[in-house]
Amino acid sequence: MTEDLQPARSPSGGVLVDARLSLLDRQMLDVDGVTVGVVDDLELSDVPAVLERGTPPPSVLALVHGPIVLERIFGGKRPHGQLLRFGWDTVAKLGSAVELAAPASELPRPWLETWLRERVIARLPGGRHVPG
Amino acid sequence: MVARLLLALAAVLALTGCGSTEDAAQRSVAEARSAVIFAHDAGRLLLNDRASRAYVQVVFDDSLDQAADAERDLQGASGVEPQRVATAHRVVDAAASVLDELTDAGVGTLDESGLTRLQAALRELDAVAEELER
Amino acid sequence: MYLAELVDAPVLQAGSRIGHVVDVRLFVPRHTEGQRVGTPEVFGVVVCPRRTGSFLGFERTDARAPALLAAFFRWRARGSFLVLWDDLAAVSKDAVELRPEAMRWSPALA
Amino acid sequence: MKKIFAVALGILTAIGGFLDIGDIVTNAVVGSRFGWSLAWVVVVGVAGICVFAHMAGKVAAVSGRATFELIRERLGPRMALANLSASFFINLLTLTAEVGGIALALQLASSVNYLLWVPVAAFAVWLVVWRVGFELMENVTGLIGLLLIGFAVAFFLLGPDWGELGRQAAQLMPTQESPATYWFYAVALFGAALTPYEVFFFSSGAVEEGWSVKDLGQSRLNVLVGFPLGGFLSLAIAGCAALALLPIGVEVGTLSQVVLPVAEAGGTLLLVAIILGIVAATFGAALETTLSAGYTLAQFFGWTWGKSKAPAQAARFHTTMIVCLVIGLGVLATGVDPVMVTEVSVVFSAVALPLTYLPILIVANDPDYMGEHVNSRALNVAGQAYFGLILVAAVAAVPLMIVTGVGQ
Repeated sequence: MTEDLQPARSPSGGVLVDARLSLLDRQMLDVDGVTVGVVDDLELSDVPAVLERGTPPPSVLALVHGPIVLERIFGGKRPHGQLLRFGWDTVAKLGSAVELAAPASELPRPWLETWLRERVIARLPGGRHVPG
Repeated sequence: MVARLLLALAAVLALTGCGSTEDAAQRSVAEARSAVIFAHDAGRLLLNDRASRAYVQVVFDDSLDQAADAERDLQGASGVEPQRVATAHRVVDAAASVLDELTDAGVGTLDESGLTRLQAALRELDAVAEELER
Repeated sequence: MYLAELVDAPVLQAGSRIGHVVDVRLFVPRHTEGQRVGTPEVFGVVVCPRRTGSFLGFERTDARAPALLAAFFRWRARGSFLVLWDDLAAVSKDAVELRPEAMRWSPALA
Repeated sequence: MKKIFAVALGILTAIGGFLDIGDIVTNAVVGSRFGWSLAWVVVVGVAGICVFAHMAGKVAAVSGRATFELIRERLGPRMALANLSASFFINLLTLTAEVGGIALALQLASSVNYLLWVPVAAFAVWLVVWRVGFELMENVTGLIGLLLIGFAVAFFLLGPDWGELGRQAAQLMPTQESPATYWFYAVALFGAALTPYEVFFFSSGAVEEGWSVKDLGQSRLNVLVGFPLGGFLSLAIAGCAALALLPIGVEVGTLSQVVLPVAEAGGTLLLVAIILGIVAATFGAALETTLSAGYTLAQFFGWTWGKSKAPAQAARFHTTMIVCLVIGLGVLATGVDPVMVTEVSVVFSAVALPLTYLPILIVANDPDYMGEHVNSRALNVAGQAYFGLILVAAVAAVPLMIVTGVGQ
């Protein structure tokens, strides 16, 4: 258990969050609560390979969404092409999901969603009709 | 680890004797018997106006399929005395042909004579089932 | 750099492997002008001697229910500890190296 | 009005979800071979789905997160993907069985071969998912599905010999069937009662309907009205088969055999009502499984999803459902027996359950998600007991299926 270790002093004026426990793999919702993606990875600022004491820690630049999840599981090269970046400034709130401050129309949308929307779904009769 | 667990479980279950004592001939007769009883009971309901014609027609189609399955099981019956297979074959074929005739004619034409023929086939199947039992 | 490179990375100290990075603890400061949530920065890494795979964080929160399962998962992640950013000697694509004198802190989230 | 619709969600989930082709067939097969000696499994299964669906509904109402989002959040992508592939395959199997069930029921009503009804059924399911509102969809299939109460009417009309049925229920292991076959059908019944798609639909439906904390009472009511009703009807179906088919040695293998006792008990009127009820129940279940196919993929990959949105707003979600219906159609077109597909699908449901159940049990206790609505001690005791039971069923399911040749 952790009884013998001292709790680390957490800096004031902020909160500690474990990335994998509370951020990674969480849903991303737009300002209207519509799912726009899942946090597949976090883009961090780069740091030198060898860290002298006092090197500033990397910060989170963006949430990353895309078919990266398969790459994370099976390993292999990162397909940069389809990666969607959601800059950290668009984040509105960290709850049970990550709420973004912009509507889906202003946020990056995976090409497959757009392609299927234009090419297939919108073309079927009633494709743009809201059911009920 | 999980694979070993599954194998052990399967082995234990196999040992508890899941093979039934009946041989292929007996099973085939039982299956044919079930098909005939099912068709007969549904036919009785139709004549008593207690079931729709569409439904009873489906019952006869299903029963015919089941009787055909019983015949197929017999052909594939390995490791059973030819004499037993022949006896079973006779009654199962008889039952299947009655069902075939009544189903083709359509349940709309079904009458008491049709039910009597099914009852006769049933008696024969029961007799052979008893014979195979000994 | 991507977070995925750190998560599950083997952790080395004085040349030998002592465990894996089970999570990366971020410090989220108060937000500045033009943003609603402060830009998080890496506060430290949580290291566990074993690769526990799926991540439920029972050993870092005071969640005690459901009792049996919580106890099981806490047992599985026993011996986890937190290492602060300043105690990291090197970060590469395939490993995280701690300074020999790195301090080990409790992984519990306040 | 919202209250009535909300109760309808419970009833649909019970009739459509609990009583789908898998339950109707499995309970009839069990009744025709074991009588009521497996009745205890139905009772255990009903209590299990009540615990499971209530937790999933509560988590969805309080945290706004549907089941498969939580599966990925709590298990991480690797384990979640393993669960997704298993759940998606099993859901596809169940979807195929349900569409086949609709066609078989329409065949009983029309004597037109079920293969001609399959494309009609698949298209009708797509059309409802595409255009009809969530609540209207629930009300129609849920309320017509109530006709399945006809099985209870038939059961009482057949004059049950309670002493005999009570003896069977207490006897546990009938002598003439082998233990392996007995336990195979116990797992099949348990899997039929706890099919994962019910929970995917129930929790996603709660999010679609915008449930919140104030709907918790409603969620409990839905679960406690809906699933026991389904469980009671399951026992009635098994009872009918035990009273009418077991004595004459007819072992259920087709849908036509399942409804014979109803005709014997109540004649043509009750028969027609039951057939209509089966069409509604299997149609409701087909809708649920089709939506669950969309929900599971969308929630894992983070697509926009939701039946209450215009299809164009959730293109991949709707494309997935169309593809699944086409696959189901293709499988049925090969002439595979839908009843056999059904029996296999309920057994595999048991295999996929642990990785679907565990995240819900954990999140239901996580203050980050639930605030002060975390599980009570009693619910946790029941929750963990069922997790143990579900693990045993999952491990035993496939070996039993192999050893008994799917229960021959």
